[in-house]
Amino acid sequence: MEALARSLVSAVPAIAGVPLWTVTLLMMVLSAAVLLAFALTFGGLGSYVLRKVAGDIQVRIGPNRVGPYGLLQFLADGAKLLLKEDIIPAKADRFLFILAPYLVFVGSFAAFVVLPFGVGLTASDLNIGVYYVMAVTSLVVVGILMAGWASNNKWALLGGMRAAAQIVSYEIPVGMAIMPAVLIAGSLSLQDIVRSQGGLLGIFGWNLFHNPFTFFSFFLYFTAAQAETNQTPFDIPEAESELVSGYNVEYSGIRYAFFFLAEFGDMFVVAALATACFLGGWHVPFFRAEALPALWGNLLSLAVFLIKAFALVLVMMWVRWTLPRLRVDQLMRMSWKYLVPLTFVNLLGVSLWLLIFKGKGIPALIASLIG
Amino acid sequence: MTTPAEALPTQEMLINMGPQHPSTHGVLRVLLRTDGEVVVNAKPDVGYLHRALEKIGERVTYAQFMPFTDRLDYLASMNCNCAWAWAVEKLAGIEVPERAEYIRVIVAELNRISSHLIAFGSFTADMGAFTPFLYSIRERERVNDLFEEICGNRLTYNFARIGGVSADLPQGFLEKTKEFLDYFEPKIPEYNNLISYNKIFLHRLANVAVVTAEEAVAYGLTGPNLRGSGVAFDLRRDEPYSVYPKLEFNVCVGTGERGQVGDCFDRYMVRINEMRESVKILRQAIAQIPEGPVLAKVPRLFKPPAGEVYFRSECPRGETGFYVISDGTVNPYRLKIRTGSFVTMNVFEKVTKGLMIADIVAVIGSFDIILPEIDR
Amino acid sequence: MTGPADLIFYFVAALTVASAILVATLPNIIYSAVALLFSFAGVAGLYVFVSADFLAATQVLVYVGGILILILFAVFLSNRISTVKISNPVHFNWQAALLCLALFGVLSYTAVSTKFPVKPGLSYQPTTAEIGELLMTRYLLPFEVASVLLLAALIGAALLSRPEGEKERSADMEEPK
Amino acid sequence: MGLKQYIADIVEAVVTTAKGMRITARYGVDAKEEITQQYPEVRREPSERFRGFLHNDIARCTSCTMCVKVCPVDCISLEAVRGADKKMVLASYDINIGRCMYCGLCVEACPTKCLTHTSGYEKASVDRGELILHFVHEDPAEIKARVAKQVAEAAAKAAEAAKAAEAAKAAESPKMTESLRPGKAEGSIVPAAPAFAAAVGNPGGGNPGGPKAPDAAKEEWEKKG
Repeated sequence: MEALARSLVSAVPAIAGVPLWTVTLLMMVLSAAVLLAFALTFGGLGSYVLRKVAGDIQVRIGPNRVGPYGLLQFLADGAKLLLKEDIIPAKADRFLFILAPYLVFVGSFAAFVVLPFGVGLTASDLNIGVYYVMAVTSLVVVGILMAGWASNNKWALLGGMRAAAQIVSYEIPVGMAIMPAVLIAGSLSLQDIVRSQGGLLGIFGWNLFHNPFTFFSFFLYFTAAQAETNQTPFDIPEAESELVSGYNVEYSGIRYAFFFLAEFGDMFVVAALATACFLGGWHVPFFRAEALPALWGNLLSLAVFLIKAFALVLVMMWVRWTLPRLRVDQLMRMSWKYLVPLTFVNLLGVSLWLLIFKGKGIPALIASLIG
Repeated sequence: MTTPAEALPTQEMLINMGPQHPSTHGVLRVLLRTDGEVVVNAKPDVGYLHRALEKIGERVTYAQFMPFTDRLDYLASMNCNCAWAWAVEKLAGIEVPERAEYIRVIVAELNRISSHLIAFGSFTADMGAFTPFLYSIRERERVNDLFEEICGNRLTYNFARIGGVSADLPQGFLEKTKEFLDYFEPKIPEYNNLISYNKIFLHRLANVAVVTAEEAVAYGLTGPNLRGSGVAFDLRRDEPYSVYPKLEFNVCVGTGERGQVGDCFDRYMVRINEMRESVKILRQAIAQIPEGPVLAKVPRLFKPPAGEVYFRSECPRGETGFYVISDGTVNPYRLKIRTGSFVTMNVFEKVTKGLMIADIVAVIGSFDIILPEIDR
Repeated sequence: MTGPADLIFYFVAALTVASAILVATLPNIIYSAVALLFSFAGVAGLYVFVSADFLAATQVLVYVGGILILILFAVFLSNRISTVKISNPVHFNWQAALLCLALFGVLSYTAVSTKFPVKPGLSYQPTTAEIGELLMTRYLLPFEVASVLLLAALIGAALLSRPEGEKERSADMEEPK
Repeated sequence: MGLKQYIADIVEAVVTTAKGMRITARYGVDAKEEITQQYPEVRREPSERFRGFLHNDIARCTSCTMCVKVCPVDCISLEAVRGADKKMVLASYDINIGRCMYCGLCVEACPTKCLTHTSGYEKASVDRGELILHFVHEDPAEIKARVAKQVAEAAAKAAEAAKAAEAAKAAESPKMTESLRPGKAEGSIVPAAPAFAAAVGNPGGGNPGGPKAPDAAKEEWEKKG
């Protein structure tokens, strides 16, 4: 960010007199605002798409009253949530009750910072990108626990407990499943990981096709990450048919909207991480977006990245409207007995593969055989 | 030696599940004593929907009570209607035209399908899969269309009359029913593929809340809940009434397909299989139905002879029995209704010990209770 | 980049210290835990300032995502924990005060007397690779010992949390064959 | 749990999930499967036997009170007076559709088939009084007064005629001077009406809620139906 600010200052003579840090700060605020706008829009449109997908699958139509094809439904929902009475239960812990939604939202939103949206489109390309995402999403747990406890509602408390247990135990398989991509790229930076998947023709540079283990890694990651973000069929913290609505049962109005947005934000983060780590990120198949002029390259890669990520989000919705929910002990068992061992085996396999074949994937090996 | 767990006793948590809860299928209150997620004790508290139907029955005439049986089990009004009619006919010794009996069986079996569809759909919705619920509603709507054609209402049918049915079948009804059966039959394997044999679903149900055959009999369970425990008892076959003896069908029982006999999955599968059997019965009934009148001559001011009668019939939620005492006037002297769901609640506390909160939902769903029937 | 960076540093440091004080003094133990959250976050921020981004993320992941959750779990699951008298009774012990003072003296002395090596031009270099390499080579033994210790703790916890008299219940939850 | 079982479990989970997802995907993609009707714009035709709101064609009604007697929930209230020609004249005929359970017993009982189910089913209202359908739009008191007047006139006429006849017959039997009893015909036949009207919060049971509003509402639903 600072380097960018420096180049900007040197490029535009009009702002040469402004201190560098002011420009940096302004740019930080600006990129945060852009990301926030994206997250909010995604949350809104995501809810629309979710309902449309639900409608399609359930032989219904879905929202179609507000605006053309119901496209403005999310604005109506947003307005409704804003205008709704904000109810705080009389015996709730007011301070924590108010704090919790923000914490949850911050935890989910902070992950957007490192997502590689395009060739040069990253708010901050941290060199510990993947690790950072894992770290900040753990903030969500604290928020959820707080929400559950502060509501002074036993169902909410149960939901909070479930959420915490679930997120903590699924952090391990998520981390382990994403490791192969890190191993291949030799870096934790998401941009580096994406760049490592260039080369080779078309989609075969993707980590997904690097070797059999990474192929499975993708599915393991996708499963575990859905669980970590409380998506159906792992939505036991919300479980509307058991816990009514879990940790957010007492929330209303805009505070509820924060939970809601955080959920959709998480959805996108999961899809984006899977895209970046396994599906070639912003790489355009059969085309080198980096070679284009900066503006067009960025736009093209942004579009490709979003298409891939949205496709994954769609798959998540599809799963959501198909599967029943696991029970809490089965969920734990699935993590500890299935996902954790499998991801470890997978990691071992990838490591061995990289050791034996000197870091080359199957497509690269075939290519070297031919050429 | 005391283990740390004994030295530091944890306190159990009391949770109210209901009366307002999405998965209690109405206003059922279950008082849960839980140790974390594990339910130590689940005590059902019924009565929030009590409408004194039995007392109403003593106030109104025999014919007037018919609409109230709609409200007994609103998902299977036809069955309850017919059960009441059969009970009163047995009391008064009225001969019912055969065509009327066939019509009753047709609507009752159609209603059994639609009721089991709701049981299936709401159960899967309880399990977290919302989509099968809407599929089941889609099918049920077609049954409702048929019912609307035959009696004019979509939920509270009030179709049977003492001595027959209120109206003959409308033009083309049997063809439409056949059409529906052809449409519906392939949907059952689709449900099975969609969710019944889904691994998650199986894990949620298999071996959960096992009611053994002895327990089921001892607690007086009836209907699919009893058959789910492996007891092949079906009033349509074992205590035949109406034209059921002329129809061929199997009595579906729980087989312990994926766990022990009598678990939630068995009860669930019994309902799925019974829909198939109902289709079979319907096809036969449509083929056999004779021409003729549909209503016996019953005086408008109907006064059955003094006496008492108990009649029970196989409803989708178990045995629905009417115990009627007549003193020879236009009103019953005393009316007692036995319903399947109410009896099922007895065994609820026993089988839910040691389950988890999510299982309670599964148990309620697998018993397929309906609150108006419990509270009457 | 002196002015604003320093300002942010002082802000983060103040946040850390202030929340740490709150952790100790707040009457409600749950608020203490929340204050701890901010304290941890502040420490992570301080790590960022010394260019230890890996450590900062680890701080958040382990302390916020792990330790704090555990503390919250323990607090929430304990009976009547929010009653101040049970959770955070205020006792003044002169022994404790003495001990604290002594400790404070020692720490202050150490802080003042130690000559910290100050690198003039601190460059923000990624440290992750270096940490990884060191863990796998020079500090391999401590690393492995620590993991064995953790494994032992894990097994112990699993054993403890499984009382004997619950055979029936666990049989109930066995998977279907 | 052996390794074989372990792997079989995983495979089963994946396969069954894939099966389910194939089905949902098929419905998701196939737009023909959508069965939702856009209600206010698209309406399904109610069937011929549809039991909607009740309608009484009062021109044909004989005030026999069969419907009132047969109704299990007492939602029909009827007031009639005996007219001059010995036929019953309806003073008021109200059906509380907020109470009606659409069982259709009254329609079946109606001997002249003047009471029928319409196909109307839309009548949301913020006032419970509006849920009472009035089929006689005049003030019952007026009708009663008018009928009483007619009866009285008839009685007077009859009395005159009787007097004339008496005068003619006076020579033979002078003691028959008794007239008809006009007071008796005025009694209402249905005592239940005020009670239920009070229950729905419209004291008086008649028109104090404004005779216009229910009429307009009725016309509306009739138009819709």
